[in-house]
Amino acid sequence: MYTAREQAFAEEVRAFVRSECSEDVRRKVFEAVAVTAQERLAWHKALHARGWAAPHWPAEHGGTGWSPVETYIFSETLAEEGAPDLGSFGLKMLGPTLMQYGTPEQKAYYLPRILSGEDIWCQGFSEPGAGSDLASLKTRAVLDGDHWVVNGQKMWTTMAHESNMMFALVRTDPDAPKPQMGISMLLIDLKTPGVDIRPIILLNGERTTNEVFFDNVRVPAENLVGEPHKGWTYSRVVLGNERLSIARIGLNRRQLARLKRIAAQQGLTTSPLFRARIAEASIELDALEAMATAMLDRARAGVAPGIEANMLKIKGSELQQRLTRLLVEAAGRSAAPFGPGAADPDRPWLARLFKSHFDTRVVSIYGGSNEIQRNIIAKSLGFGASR
Amino acid sequence: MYTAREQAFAEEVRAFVRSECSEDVRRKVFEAVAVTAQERLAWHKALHARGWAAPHWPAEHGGTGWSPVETYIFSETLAEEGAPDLGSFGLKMLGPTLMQYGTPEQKAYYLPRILSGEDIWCQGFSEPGAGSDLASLKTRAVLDGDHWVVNGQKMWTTMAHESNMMFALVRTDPDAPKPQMGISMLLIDLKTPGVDIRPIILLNGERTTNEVFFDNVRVPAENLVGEPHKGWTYSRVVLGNERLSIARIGLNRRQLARLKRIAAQQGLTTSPLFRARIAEASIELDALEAMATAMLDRARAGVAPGIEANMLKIKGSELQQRLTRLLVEAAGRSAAPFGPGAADPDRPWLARLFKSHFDTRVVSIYGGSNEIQRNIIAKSLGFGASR
Amino acid sequence: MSTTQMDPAPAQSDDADIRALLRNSLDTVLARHYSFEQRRDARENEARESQAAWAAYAELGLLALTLPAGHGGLPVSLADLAMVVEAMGGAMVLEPYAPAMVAARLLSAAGSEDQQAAWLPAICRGEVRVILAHEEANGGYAKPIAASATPDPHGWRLSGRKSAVAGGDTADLFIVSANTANGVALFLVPAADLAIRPARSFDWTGTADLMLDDVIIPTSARLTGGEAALAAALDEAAALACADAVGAIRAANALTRAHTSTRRQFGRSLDAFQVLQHRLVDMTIAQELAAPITAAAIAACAAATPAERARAVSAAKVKVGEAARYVGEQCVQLHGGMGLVQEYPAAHLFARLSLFELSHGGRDYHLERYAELVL
Amino acid sequence: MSTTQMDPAPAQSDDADIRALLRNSLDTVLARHYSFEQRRDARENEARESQAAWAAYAELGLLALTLPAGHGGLPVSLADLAMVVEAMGGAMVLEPYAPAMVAARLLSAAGSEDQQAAWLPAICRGEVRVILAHEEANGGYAKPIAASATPDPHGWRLSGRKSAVAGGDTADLFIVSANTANGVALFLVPAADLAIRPARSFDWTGTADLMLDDVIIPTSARLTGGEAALAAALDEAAALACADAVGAIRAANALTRAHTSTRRQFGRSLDAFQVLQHRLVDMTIAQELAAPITAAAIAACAAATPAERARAVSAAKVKVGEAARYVGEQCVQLHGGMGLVQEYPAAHLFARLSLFELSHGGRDYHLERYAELVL
Repeated sequence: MYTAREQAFAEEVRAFVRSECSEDVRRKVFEAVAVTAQERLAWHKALHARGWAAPHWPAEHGGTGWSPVETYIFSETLAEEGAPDLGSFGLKMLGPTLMQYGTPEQKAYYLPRILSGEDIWCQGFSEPGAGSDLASLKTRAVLDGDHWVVNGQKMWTTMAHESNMMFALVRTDPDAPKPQMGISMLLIDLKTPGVDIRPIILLNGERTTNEVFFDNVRVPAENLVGEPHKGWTYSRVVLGNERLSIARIGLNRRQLARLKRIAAQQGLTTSPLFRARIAEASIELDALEAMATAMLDRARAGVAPGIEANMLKIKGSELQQRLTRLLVEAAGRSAAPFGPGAADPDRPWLARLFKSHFDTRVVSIYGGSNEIQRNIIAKSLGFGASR
Repeated sequence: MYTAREQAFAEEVRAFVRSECSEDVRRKVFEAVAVTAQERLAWHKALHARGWAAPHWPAEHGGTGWSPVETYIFSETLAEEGAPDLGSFGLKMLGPTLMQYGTPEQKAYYLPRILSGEDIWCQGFSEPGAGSDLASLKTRAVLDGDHWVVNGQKMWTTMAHESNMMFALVRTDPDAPKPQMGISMLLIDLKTPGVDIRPIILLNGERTTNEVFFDNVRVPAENLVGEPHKGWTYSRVVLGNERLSIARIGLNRRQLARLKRIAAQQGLTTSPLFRARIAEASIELDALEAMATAMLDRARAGVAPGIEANMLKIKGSELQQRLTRLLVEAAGRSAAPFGPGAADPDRPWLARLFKSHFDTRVVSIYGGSNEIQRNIIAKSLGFGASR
Repeated sequence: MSTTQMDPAPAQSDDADIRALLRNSLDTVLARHYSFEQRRDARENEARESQAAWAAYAELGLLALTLPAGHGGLPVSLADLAMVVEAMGGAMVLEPYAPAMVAARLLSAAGSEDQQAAWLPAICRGEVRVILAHEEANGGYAKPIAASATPDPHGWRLSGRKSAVAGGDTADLFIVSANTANGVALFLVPAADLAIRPARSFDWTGTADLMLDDVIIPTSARLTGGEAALAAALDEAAALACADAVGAIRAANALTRAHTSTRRQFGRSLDAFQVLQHRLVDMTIAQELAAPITAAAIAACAAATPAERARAVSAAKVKVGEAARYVGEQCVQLHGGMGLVQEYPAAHLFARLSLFELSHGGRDYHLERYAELVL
Repeated sequence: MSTTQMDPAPAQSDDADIRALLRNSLDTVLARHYSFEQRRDARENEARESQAAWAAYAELGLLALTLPAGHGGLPVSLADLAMVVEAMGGAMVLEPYAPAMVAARLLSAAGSEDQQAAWLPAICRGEVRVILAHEEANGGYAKPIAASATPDPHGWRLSGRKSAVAGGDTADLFIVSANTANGVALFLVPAADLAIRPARSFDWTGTADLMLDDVIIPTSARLTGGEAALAAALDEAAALACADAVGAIRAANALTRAHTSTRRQFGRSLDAFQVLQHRLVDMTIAQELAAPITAAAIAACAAATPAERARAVSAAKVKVGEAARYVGEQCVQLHGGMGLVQEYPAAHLFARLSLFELSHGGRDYHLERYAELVL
């Protein structure tokens, strides 16, 4: 799927990861062990030093000026090689949005800080009553002098506890004719008084997400992105970024390799039924890769990804779930003991399999659930439009 | 699943089929070869002579007075043994409806003729624009003196060409406040002038269904079933009959046996993957049988089948489709040559496999498609009812 | 037609009155000890389970069900026991009730009169908890086992490992399977004599690995019954696990229905969307198929030939496994983020159903065993 | 990452202009000869196919595609040929275009210069139709074949049977695979020398069983190439069949969308129901996955090692097979009764897609071959 030049580039990236990202950290990623915030930051700084922290950004903002295809190769190679994910919120979601809609001051101040890892961002979109249906959000912001005063609650705020900044959707015009018309996007310093971040503990005992409460939080008026009441439009742009990598080919290749390794260790590569299951998953990945390649070909020709990105989101997330389910199936009941201290010293990876299985349940829920994705595709194809 | 007494009864039925239904005809059924109208009638008469033509009818109308469980055992044993199906329209659908809603004259005249096979009925419900949505039917009947004058078109009229009578839904009140309120049920002699039966040929070249056109067809007023404009209610009753046998356990057992036979002939019973597919289908059948048994237990206790019958319809039809697909898969490309004359003399059954595969596509469409079945279950369970 | 005769009813009970009585006491004890919050609290206090609950089970006679009356048991039918297990699955109890009952039944089926007299009364009273330790590493459910028992001047010498034994962390007594020169035999071994690595399973129930490092046990520790009794116990364990899963499936469906009927999106309740309605229908169908085939497996364990029993149990394990997977996954999916948090039952039901799928032999094992029996 | 290099492009063509030209002529000939009604009429006149259509293919040069220019061929890329095959799948052409092209390519790859000179020009002109006869009974796609070739004073003696050979009913010339003492060899045999049992397949295309009852053929009938050339041809045949299926899948989706957007139920168009919308989305996704993996298989046939080619082709066959099954079944389901009748294309598409699944090795064969290559 790559040209010779692209292949050479992939090798350059591969060599960089292998020399600059610690073997320890990469092993953690391969084995689905959580990487610490420090480890992630160290890798961020290594990339930044090389000028590769935000390859998809235009050169004027400190990006590389790479083509979409090179950016794709870069991110998939990183995933294959076990480099930790830097997180999407600052680099992939807010950054490009600010470039498009931010004030000159916002660009000058925030973009370099995103690039360097000085600011770590989280996204304040979801609320207790507004997940897939963002337009029904209730957190309010009222202008008081030169500050917006924010009250309300965000939920499912991934990584808020490791972030210092949040870009949030807030209701600034409660009387707008349509619910999505009265929403603005605010940049909120999480150290402001009145911000209360509370953990949401998942079944596996991990804190990756949070509730964030706002009690008369005062946000400088200049922290409003773009125009007031246009936050809904900006949020669509935010969520529309990162589309070329949406099928997570590199991540899935890594999980498939892990599955083969564990199946071999469990003596399952001679089981005809289990062999067939691995083959099915591997073929699904080949098919997704072929489809992603076709999307890349169109990107090379300047065609931005359309609903095929939504399709890849659906199938890529389903494959992630299939692969991690096969991982626990390969282990069988031996995967039961869980968490730190439970590990069989001979096979320490056993105690982490359920975590992978459990963690991937979320990939068909977040970023617009797979049901919502299908609604979007149906609408885009005009189903039900003829009356 | 049967008591000892029930088991003995099943054996009695089995012995009867083996002695009274010609070996030739039974072999046709086993091999999915079409049975002729004459052969079907001969078997009908044999059952009638034994008093078993309509076991589910009450004794006063010539039935057996059997319990629902005995009736179930009877019909499933017949299916297992390869007795041809007598058709449901007269015996299972119209008969019980007339008993409940027919005039004394209708009962006295029609029921014995259904029982003896003298009248063969078809059902005139569907129309070109009204399949699952029967309420939108357009065929009209206008009272003119002591006759209803019928105009319009029925479609998908199964076996109309081998029938002499039709029970039809017709619109008798075009001004009714709701579309389903202006419908009546009429008994129509298909030899009446103005009736035109035209074949619908399916892909496999068979004529099992028809279009029926009505051009000023005069039907005696006394042929209206029950009260005028209540046809909608009666049609629900008609379609609600035959619910205990809806999972087609006996038929599926027969197809499973056929699959095992063919898999063995094709050398596939040593293929681990194909063995697993057969096991999955067989387990599905065991599960359906266990569920049907639970329904029988409730029937023994006097509880009529509820939405579990709709569930069995869905899963039973899906299993029929799965089994016939496995049949063609077992044959592989050897199943390609099709129709009379195409048969490999060494393996004549090959040329009939696709017919089974194709024929079963309809079982998830007719009698309320599986989509409609799920709507019915959802409504019955109250989904979406809380506002 | 299955040849399994569920009728006439087993001699002991299957009696509607006993069942209703049992069901009532069970509901009372689960209501008292197994609210979702109590379960969490027990867990957070680093107790892996509620001691009070086990005592309450004993008091109600639940630990004596199906065991011989002469040794303190209550001879009800296996179907009655399955009903209790199903209810416990729905409440997601943490104690190893079903595993302990399987082991006690194995002791009553394969133990000598002396062995039964020595242990069963205390088991029924809840004073001794017995657990069967059979499965070994590499997911080897019923594969040839590696643990061995060799004659020793003092009796038998056991070596090998048992892996992820459900309830092994709190057992007082184990029945351990091991190879001898004359095939597989079963041995009673007090927990105190063994090296045990206790752990929590991902569904919060307890588990343990057992290290049999040349453990010496007396001759009298060997059970009379061997391979056949073990096979019956393994099938019973799988069938009762199906009952537990059916309880969890019902609970997951009820939870999901409640959520989708109250949670609103785009101005409508979630369960007003046709796609989700059909999903909920399919979840219900999965449940309605899982329950009767589990009942058939339980009936076969009570009354059928070993081959019929194996067929019925494998069919149930495969079919209930499908239902567990589908309902567990969709329960999480339809809850959205709420389906993943520790403070809400959905993720716990998903975890319990996931562990069910992995235990007592996976889908492939049972498909292959079933195929062997019908082809 | 797949290691398949689709780039740089194959030397001959892959040229957008040629492709557009081809596509245009193709659309013209299919529009002229392959309306659904014309297809039916051809069939009803007891001709299994349209003679006029084959002549038109020849006239347009379609029968010369990818063949050597020196023998009357048009050296375009395999991807160009696949594009033609896909269009023919969408129009459900009855003639064995892809099988004839596979056999002609095999002749050009494995035939001596004399053999090529003797046959290829007539093949390109549409005067001789050549077909590869390989598969035997019991669905034995690539199993060890039973047909044998033994030396005879006059050349070779062929015995055995070939089963359900696509296009075998109208072939003039066969390439027959048979075992010799030194492995599988390929032989050119005129149809006139063989006993042939022609038949119609259930999708209305032609097929035949060949009875090789001690057929004597001259030494010169043996092709130079053997097993490796045959393996390449079988993979090409499977990959081109995938292209045909992709065409039929596109047609089935278009037909179903048109139907569901016009047909009304309960006062709304069918495609306004959310459940059917999601079904249509999944049908579209199946198509969008099937097309690129087919392209990858075609590319691998053109340029990869035998192992890479086998992997890519098996992956495509499995994945396109899934799509064919799902789209074919749902096309019928969403049409209701209309999906089954002879007078409407839906059932024909279902039949064509069903036959695709059964041909060139079923799902299990390709899953096993793929597993062998990646595990």
